[in-house]
Amino acid sequence: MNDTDQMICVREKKTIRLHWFNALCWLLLLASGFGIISGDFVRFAPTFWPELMQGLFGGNDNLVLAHIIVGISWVAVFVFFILFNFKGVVFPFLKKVLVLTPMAAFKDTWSMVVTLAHLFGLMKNTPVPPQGRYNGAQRLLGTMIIFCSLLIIVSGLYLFFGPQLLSFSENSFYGIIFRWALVGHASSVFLVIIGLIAHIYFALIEERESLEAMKSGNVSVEFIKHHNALWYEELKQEGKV
Amino acid sequence: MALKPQLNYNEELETEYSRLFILAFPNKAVQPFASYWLESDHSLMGNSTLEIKHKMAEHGIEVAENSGLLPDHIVSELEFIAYLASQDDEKARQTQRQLLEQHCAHWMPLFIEALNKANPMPYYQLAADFLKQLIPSEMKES
Amino acid sequence: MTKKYVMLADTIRCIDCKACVVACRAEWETPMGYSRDWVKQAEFVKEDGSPRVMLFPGRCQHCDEAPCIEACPSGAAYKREDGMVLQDNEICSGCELCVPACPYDARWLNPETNTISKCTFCQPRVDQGLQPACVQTCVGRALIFGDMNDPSSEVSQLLKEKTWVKLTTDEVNIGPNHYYYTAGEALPDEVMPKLHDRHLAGKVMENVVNPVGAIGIGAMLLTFVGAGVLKMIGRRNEVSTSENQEDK
Amino acid sequence: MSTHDHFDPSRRAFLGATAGGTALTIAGLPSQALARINAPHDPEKLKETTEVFGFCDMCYWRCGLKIRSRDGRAVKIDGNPEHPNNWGVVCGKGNAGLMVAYAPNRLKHPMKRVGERGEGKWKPISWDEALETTAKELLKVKKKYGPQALALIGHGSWEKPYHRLAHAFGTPNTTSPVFGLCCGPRGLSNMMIMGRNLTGNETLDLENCKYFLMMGRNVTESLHNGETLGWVNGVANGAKVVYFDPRYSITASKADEYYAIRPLTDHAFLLAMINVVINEELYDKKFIAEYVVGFDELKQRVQKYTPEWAEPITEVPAKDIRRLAKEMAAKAPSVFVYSPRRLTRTSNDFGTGMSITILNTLFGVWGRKGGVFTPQKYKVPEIDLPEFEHATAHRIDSGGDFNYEQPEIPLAHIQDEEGKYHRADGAGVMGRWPIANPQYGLTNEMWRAMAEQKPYPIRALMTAGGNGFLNSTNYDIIRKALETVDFYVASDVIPNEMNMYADILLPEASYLERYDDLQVGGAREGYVAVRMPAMKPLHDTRDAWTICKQLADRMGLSAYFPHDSIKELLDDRLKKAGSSLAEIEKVGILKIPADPVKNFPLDHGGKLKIKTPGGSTKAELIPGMLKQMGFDKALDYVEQVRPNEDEFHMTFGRIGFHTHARTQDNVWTADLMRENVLWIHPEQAAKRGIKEGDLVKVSDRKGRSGEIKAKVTARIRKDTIFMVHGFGHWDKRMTTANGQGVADSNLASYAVDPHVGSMSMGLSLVKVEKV
Repeated sequence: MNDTDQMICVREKKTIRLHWFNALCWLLLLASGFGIISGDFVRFAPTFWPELMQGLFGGNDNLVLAHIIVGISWVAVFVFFILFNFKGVVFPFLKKVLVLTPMAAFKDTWSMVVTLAHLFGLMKNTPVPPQGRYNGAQRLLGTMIIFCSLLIIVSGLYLFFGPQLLSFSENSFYGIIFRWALVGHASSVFLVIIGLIAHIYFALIEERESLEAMKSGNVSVEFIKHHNALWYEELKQEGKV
Repeated sequence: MALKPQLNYNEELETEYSRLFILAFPNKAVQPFASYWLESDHSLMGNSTLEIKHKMAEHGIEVAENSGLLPDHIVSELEFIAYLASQDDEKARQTQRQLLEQHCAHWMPLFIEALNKANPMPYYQLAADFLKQLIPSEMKES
Repeated sequence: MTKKYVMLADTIRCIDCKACVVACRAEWETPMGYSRDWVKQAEFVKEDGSPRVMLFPGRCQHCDEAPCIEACPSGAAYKREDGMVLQDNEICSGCELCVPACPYDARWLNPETNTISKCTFCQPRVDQGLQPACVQTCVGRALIFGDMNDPSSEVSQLLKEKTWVKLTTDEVNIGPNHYYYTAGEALPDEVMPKLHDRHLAGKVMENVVNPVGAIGIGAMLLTFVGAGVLKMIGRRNEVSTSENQEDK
Repeated sequence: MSTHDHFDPSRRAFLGATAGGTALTIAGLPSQALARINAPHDPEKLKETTEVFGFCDMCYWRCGLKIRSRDGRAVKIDGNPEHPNNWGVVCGKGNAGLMVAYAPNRLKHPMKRVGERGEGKWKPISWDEALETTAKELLKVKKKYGPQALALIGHGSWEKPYHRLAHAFGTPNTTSPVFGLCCGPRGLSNMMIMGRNLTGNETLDLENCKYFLMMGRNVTESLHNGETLGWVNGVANGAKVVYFDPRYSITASKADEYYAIRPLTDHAFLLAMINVVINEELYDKKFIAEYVVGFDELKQRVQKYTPEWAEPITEVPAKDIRRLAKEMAAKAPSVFVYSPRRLTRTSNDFGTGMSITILNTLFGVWGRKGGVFTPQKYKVPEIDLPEFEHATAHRIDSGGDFNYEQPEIPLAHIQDEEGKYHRADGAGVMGRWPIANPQYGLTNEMWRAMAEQKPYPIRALMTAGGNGFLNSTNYDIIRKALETVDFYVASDVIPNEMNMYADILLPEASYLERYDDLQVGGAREGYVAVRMPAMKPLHDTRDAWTICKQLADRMGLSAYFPHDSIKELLDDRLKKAGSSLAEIEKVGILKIPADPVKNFPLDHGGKLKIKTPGGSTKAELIPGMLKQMGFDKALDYVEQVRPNEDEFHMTFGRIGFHTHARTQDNVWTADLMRENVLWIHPEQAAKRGIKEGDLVKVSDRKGRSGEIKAKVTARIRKDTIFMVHGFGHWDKRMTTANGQGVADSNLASYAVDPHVGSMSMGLSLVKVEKV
């Protein structure tokens, strides 16, 4: 068939730029963030890292400042993007990616399990159910990242601005929130990292084409047909392919 | 019927002044110093006093040495605010705003409350009410 | 040679006059209700029924393995090369994770700065060549401060001359640098360190979030490294199969 | 590392159990090793300060100070390492001196009373009006009743100009509580026997002493820095400490031997000691032969006071008394019987004091290393003044302080031939209290004279510091006195119960805000020290000298205050001593170095110079002057009161971080101890159902009482209760101290020592019940 070689544009340039901006921010935030946490009881990174980062920035106060500047820029860019592209990009994206009902979650988890199993040559006889624009794993990951990011933003803002704007000595609750914000901040970051590992693996190893798609915005129709059968149907109905 | 001889009004006022602000007898002191309300040990001439002193110095004024007043005495502070209000430059306005929002607002309400509790004579009651009005209204204006 | 600052407290010379406490308050303008140092009076009845009083001037013990430093997320609590456990006010956010970690209760949240306050061995004074305020004012000269690594220092001499003890137990022995002399008398329970504790959030961070995060990340890496390896093997097989086919 | 395992076992166990394999660490997981982040930090910097010299005013020891200021504000009080009163150390209350200056409650403006006296209604007035009124009122009294109708009561280092003003005014009635309420009997004992006085800054060679026999000298809590440090050094140098006190004080905790002696019976114990020392020939024979008279007579007199006699009285075992005497003799002359600072306790304090002096003399401790040293004096002449009008008022103030020398015993009548009056309190007056020191007078008797207007009218009162109520014990007398006088002017830094009664209140600058007259002292070194202001006065206050000078000017007495300013006065005095104000301001203190030959003449082949008030050049074990007056009976033991089954001896004393009744309203010292508590033995507490912290009622036989919290402790005898002195303020202006604890002075006895006229505060017996 002729249309197997057809490339279609699935992403606008601004979305692609946002993705890579996001990736860069994450890289910077993870690098600085793991450099900030110092005490052995709470630290995750090996000692050389905070030492390197804090040394590089001339003290943790500067590193924290850098972290929050990147963090706020990250949030700000997203906020602007959402404001200006809500209808065009964000809302459709959210609609496709958010997993909000238990049934959807079950279905997505099932397809993710099957996909993962196939990686190891298991469950070969069980086909992956047909997927939409985003497959089950992507949808789960996306949903998780969205919620974790919200938690990271809120807790991060509190961790930085809480001590500056509130008098912790006046109300012990402020400190309690701070300590749990720290827990929330760290655990959501870990969750995201865990997801990111899979995300990066699939992009780099399993599905190089999707990486290309994140560079150019174009995907071959064949790829869609193979991986995202439901989406293919959709596109067909819309007459895009 | 003879009129009851009245105490000299000034003397009465002075006595009341000293009862309220100097001796605070037999009530608890209505200390007219910012430092008293802002320092944890209620000491006078605390860091808050120095802040006011420095603020005044920035505007080229200081409390007259023979006045017996500290820079953060309510009278000194109100005079300072009045002085700032009379100046027509941005810096004075800014200082005034800062003073009211970050300083006066932290202690004058406590002072007024204590003054009200001490059952002052009408004159000082009036002053307390006026002060109460002044603080928020000044803040709104600036 | 690096310095190692230590504090000696000769309890025989201490008279509980609180000079150290007030001097510290004046020097560092500590708010009322808080103090960086203290004198504990241990009052008890001996076996023969006679009363006994022992006096223990105290402050941060500037431990070698200070749990406060380990509990501090931002690195505001740190130990200087010369042994002083210090608090960087620029960094400290006042989260109090370090407060219950200290077995000697030496840390508290300063309501004026909203950062953690503690004894610094008067680091700013010592850096200028002065004695700590408490040592300078000590009426019985019960407090002696100095560099243990300098063999000619008063503390080195005294450490050699007498038998000094530290406030440690089997459970809590974290290398305090505060020595006490009691002329051989046993240390009363009142002055011994508590088994340190941490805020629940700190415990969750240490014992749940970090390990689970580590396991999760590790497991993911393992999974996908494994998957990658499998895929490579699969490719190689494919390649060799096709080669075989070509050969044929 | 092993220690780390100890203190956090959970950490490893958890990881070990959950990790399940070492593979996980490949992700760069935190290693087990405690590795600390080595990151850059900006250490705190010490803020810049300027320094001036001064001497302390928080108690009457007056340590040398260096006061740091920043931004026109004193921020830290340090000790002056050169000052022999403290060698650079400063106690808790000394450090808290800042809060005297910054106290919100201090007196800030001159005030005039407008309500009833003592009612507390005032109006602020100008200094001019305050001084004008004071001068006018004093002159009115002088005109109507004569100059002797003014009484001056001082207490504090600023009192000197007031005494001068009073003397210039022409009254002999100036008094300080230090004699009649505190050290009188002990100073007098040494004076009568040795012609020397050991109060003031004690001339004891504490560092080198080998044996302290301490008769309730609670040197760690009634502390004076230099003295306490000297004693601690002595103890650290290996001196033996034997401590007697009904209460196990902190000093007791430092002692090798502690005896909970029965209250009021020190004299009996000391007499038994003398008995043993004499009978077993433990005394310094050479010293006795060369420097002492009256030995044989004393020997006769003490024969009846055997240790076996003393045992049931004192509850100190006779065998211990013998042993202690022998031990002490073995270490003599580097020993001494350490007298309590305040010796106004029993009905025969004078006898107690003399026993102490006698024992010290028998051990030959005078002028010996480890004993009592001979001080040196820096000669700073007084300014030239006209003669004081009144004969007995001639005060020998050769130093910046008072001199304790005994002037000649004056005449027997109230009015002498020249028509001038003797002291109204009877100090130094034949037929009344002839041996009481008229330099200081008997403050307790002065109050009585004012209250009763006897022997002649006292119509005006001036007080400089002090607190008649809390330092004395008969509130009725004091209240009556304050209500009786025509005019009362008070000057002080802080408000208190006494100055509440004033007609004119003169607020003084605190000691951190002013110059004062020089401190001239005698220690091993002779010295003169200066007090400089560390900041400008915060309030509308003036220093004592300026107040007195301005009053003198208004009363035509300018000749007694010839300088224009206190600085001129200081410069004048220092120039006479070969220095200048500018010079002393640089160093704070000028000293004559310690000289062992002068301090310890008997160790260096020198001689001891003795001149007793009785004119003897040898120590009089039984002073001739006392015999003439029949006062030598004070040497004999007088039976003391004993409590009934349900009663206690009422005792009180000091704590290291409060001074008398002056520091309870100081925010920093109050933070260390806000209220006093009643010490009671656990057995007695159990009998009354009293638990730690319970509110109890203490009441004496006169019906005076107070409510106070209980401290149940084995640190006190079963027949005794104790409370810290100076609490229980009721002046509402003292917002911190008001209503905290109980005033011990309102429970202490107001009996009077029959020989000296000083108070016998310890005779009070009280009952305790749970409220």
